[in-house]
Amino acid sequence: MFMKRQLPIAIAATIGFLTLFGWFVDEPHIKSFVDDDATQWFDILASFAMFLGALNLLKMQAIKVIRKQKGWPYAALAILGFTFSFTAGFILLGSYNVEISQYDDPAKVATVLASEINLDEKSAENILIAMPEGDTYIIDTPYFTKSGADNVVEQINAAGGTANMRATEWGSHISTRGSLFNWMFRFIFTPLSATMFALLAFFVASASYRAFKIRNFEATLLLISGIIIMLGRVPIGGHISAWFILYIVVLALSAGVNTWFKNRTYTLASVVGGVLLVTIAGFIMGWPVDQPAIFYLPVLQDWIYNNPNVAGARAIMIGIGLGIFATSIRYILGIEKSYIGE
Amino acid sequence: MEKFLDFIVRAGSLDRRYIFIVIALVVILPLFFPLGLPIRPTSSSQDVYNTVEKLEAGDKALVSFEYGPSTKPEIHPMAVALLRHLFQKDVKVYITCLWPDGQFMAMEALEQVADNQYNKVYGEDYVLLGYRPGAEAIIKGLVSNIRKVYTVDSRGDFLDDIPMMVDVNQVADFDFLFSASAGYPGTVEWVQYAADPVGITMSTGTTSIQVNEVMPYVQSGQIQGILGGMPGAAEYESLIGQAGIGTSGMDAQSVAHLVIVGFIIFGNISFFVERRRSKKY
Amino acid sequence: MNGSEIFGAWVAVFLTLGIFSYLYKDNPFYKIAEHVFVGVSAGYWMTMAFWTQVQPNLFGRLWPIPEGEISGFLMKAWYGIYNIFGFVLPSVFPDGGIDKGHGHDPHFLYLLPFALGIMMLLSVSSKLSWLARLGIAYTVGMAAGLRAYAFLNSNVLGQIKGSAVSFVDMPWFSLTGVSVFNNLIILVGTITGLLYFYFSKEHSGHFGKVTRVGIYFLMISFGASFGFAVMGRISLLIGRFTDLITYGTSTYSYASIWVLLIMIVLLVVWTIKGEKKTVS
Amino acid sequence: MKDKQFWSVAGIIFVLFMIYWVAGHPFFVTERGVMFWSILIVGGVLIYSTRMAKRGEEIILRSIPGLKAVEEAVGRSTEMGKPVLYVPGIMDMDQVETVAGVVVLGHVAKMTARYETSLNVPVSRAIVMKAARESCRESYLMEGRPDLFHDDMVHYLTDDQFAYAAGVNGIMLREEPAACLYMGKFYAESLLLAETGNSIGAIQIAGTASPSQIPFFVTACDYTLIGEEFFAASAYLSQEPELIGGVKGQDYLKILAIGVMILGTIFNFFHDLGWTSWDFLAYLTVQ
Repeated sequence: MFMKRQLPIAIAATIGFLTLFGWFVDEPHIKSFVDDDATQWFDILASFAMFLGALNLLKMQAIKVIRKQKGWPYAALAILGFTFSFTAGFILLGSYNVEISQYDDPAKVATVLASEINLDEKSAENILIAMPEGDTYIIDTPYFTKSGADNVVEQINAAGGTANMRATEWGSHISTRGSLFNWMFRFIFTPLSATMFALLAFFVASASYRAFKIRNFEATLLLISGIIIMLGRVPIGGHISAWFILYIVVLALSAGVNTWFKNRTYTLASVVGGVLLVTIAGFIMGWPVDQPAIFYLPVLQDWIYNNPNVAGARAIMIGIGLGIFATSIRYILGIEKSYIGE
Repeated sequence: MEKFLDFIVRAGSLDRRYIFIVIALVVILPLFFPLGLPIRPTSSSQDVYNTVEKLEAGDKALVSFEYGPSTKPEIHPMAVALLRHLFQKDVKVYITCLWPDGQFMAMEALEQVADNQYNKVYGEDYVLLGYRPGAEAIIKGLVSNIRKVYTVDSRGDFLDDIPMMVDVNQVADFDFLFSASAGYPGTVEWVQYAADPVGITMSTGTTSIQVNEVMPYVQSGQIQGILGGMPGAAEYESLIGQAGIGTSGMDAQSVAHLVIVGFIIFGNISFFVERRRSKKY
Repeated sequence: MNGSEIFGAWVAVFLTLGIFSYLYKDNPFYKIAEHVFVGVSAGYWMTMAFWTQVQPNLFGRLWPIPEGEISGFLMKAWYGIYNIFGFVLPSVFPDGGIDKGHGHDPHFLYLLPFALGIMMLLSVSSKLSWLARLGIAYTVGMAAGLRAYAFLNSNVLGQIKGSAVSFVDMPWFSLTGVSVFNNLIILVGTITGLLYFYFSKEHSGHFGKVTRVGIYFLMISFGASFGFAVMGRISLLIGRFTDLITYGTSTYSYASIWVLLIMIVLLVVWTIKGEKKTVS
Repeated sequence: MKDKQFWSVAGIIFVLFMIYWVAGHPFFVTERGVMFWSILIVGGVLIYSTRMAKRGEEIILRSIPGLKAVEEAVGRSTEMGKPVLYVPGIMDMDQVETVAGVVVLGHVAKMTARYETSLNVPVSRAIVMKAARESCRESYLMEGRPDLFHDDMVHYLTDDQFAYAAGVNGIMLREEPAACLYMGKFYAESLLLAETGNSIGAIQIAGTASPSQIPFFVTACDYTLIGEEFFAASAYLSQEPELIGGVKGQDYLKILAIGVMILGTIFNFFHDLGWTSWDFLAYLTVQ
């Protein structure tokens, strides 16, 4: 019982106190634990847990396949996908390099090399000659199988050169161009994540279409600040004249007058008066695109971003800060412990 | 009139798939048929351009790649445009990467600009030093001694064997520093640990979301100009007079924003018509 | 351009269009892309975690390459265990020790996270599932301590400091740069916004009016972030389409065009078939 | 001053610390002194208000529509015979938001146990899976329905952000849950989830402390718990005096923060005019 209930709480409390007050202790061991080891331990723990997660995923999908539930062929695909990346990560390296370190007759070795790197023999020969003394030339694209690389090595050796095969080290294969894992990263993983990310462009459009409605004053503010930023940030925003915006503002104000007084004469007067006023001012000032600056989108978006937006964001940040602090204290003191099933 | 209003109301509850199609079209079509909307460089992009213009043939520029595939559309065009400008002026280019994927990005950009467009020679006109893990520590290392961080370049050649590395020992030996950055580690770290302490001229290019974070440094003159997101790249392309991905993207970007705003306005009109009607009945 | 690159381009195009086809509706292509994605990515991150965390940072600390000869019975036994592991999995445990820049002495403290990790794995059996609680407790304790400090520091103190604005030596009104008006906006906005989060009082009467103003500031802020997001997301979409256009060139045997055509045809067939079913 | 025990312990700690300070405070990082006192004061206020609530102080909380709606959403799912989908964010247990999400999940699980509605919790981290299971099991046990609980109601998909989003989208489209709850830490996938949930017509309630994602949830969901509201959720749902006391404590702290802000502005003003030489902002060092 102690191991199951009290021990976890005790661990959370101890580690919590240590990482909270360790910031104030000038002692190398505690310092290195707080700055470095604490999160490192978590990373290691999370990495172990990932195996657990993968097992769960495989189990769920396998059940679907075995019971032939709806959509089971797709579940099989998920298992296949996992098996593939597991193979690329742990079993099949797919990256064997050929290094040429010496040659007697460059022309002979170049014949072999030329066919391997899709160049004419002359250029291949030049590459070899340009190679500095005591240096090695590594063929650009690694070989997928060990025997493939060995085969080339043999050919080069037969042509009077000295070549050897070097397998990419396990561990560095995840970032080496040419390994199976890297192929998977480039042609499966990257396009899939980038495309899911790009779907957002569509969703952002449909969400704004649906949600940006002038329902009440709050929604109107959301809409106005959104549109100003959207237009003010792209080149086209700089081409929209401040006067055009001014006319829109006059119309919007008149709409406000209309709903407020519910009197047609007033509305008409505000529209006509406003338009006249703006037009006269425009002729006097000569219609400059970026004057008056208050109604010029690039300037306006900058002001919104740096002032009201900062105020709103700051209020949220302070709230979040207090919330996280209070919640953390509850976990450290063990007031809230349902995350381990208490 | 009644029929027209009817249409508007019905269009208001539009299936969102029509919106998707319109968005896809306004993004794709300008890529094939550029509209050539005029691009007006902002003062901060102009500053970057002027700074590079001041460099002379043979000057040394350090360019750092700090982005990956996910932010490539925003940063890559500006990196390419800047390299074009540098090579055009025969400036020697040294490239470091603080992000692991940055190296792949740099290789791609160099292949396109240095090898295929300007026929520059590796080791004499440009060198790719490659990626080293360590974030700020790497920047601090470069400031004190480059050879401490890099003994070999990305191709495995010893730094001492590379002709253009002669007499290049620390950040202070460069004439210009550019950071193409999508986050941490990036522009802010370069300012704090390199540009400020050493006093080297520095410019930067960042994602649009980061601009506001970096802007204070630009205003105070710690950074000479900033290119913000794809629009920044487009402005730079127009300055050097070589249209690229940024420029062709800008038409799509502008039109897409206009269309989205159009959708919002249309949605509101139909919303009003509908509300009016429901009040009447 | 070698074969694996061209094949890769075809795979990439198929998966890209498969995900995009979701915009039409849920369909077999999306299901294929989705399931492949889930499976591949689970394996991808597991591999990354193992080769970037467990192997270098745990095993690399427990069994670094020793300096000189191993002496002492305990150390010999310790590296004896390592050799047994190395016999089974030579790629993970290379001869002599793991050199990942963690010095030459084993960090025995790292046996603790090792033990927690093993317990996590053992908890797969339902009888031992409580063992996972220790790891969870460690994680939550660590998170609570570290985040409590960091958030109180930068989110609360830092922002309070930022809100204590200045009103001296600046113009009364200016849109660009600082001004008394702008600073007043920031101060009022922050205070009213914060009062919106006041829980132990109903938001009515005068207090309600104040919190109302707070909501206005929150809304402006939300609108601004939304506008920014639109911009970044559209750029990403442009990037995706330029990739597809590249893959549609002759170098990649027109992969985009072929896959797109075939997919559309199959989707039309699939839709018509589906409609017939619902009619009958 | 009603809680003698609290004040005596606080006094003892203060005196002990003063002795330590006068004795030369070895091993203490002096530059972080402001933070140290802040933690003590903020922590003290929270503990004090928690104790007061436990002793029976009455606290009225304003209503939060999003939290009232949670029970409605579960109820509606029951009527429609459809499952409830719960997403505890995409980050691991090292984020406080995720832990808060798992805690709220416990309360939601109690409701689904009571209403006998099926609950589906796809997660993106294995440690979260473990914790969420423990929490759900306990909830079903407390409601006396351990028969309805099975381990796989909480299941792992993948660690990857967008693959997880794709997987959850798939679940939404095929199982058509009547209620989708998103409570935790979210990034760009927030809108993918919320828009899909919207397209299947589910009631959606979100709660998050990721400032950049709140706007998307506000526009696409029916209810959103904004920032601090999300951390207050577990107090609201459990109605335990200890937790409600903590919320009250947070309110005291907000007043304190506003006070410091205004005072700081005033001091700053005097300093800028040269009336005082004491620079308040320099004193409020943040390290």
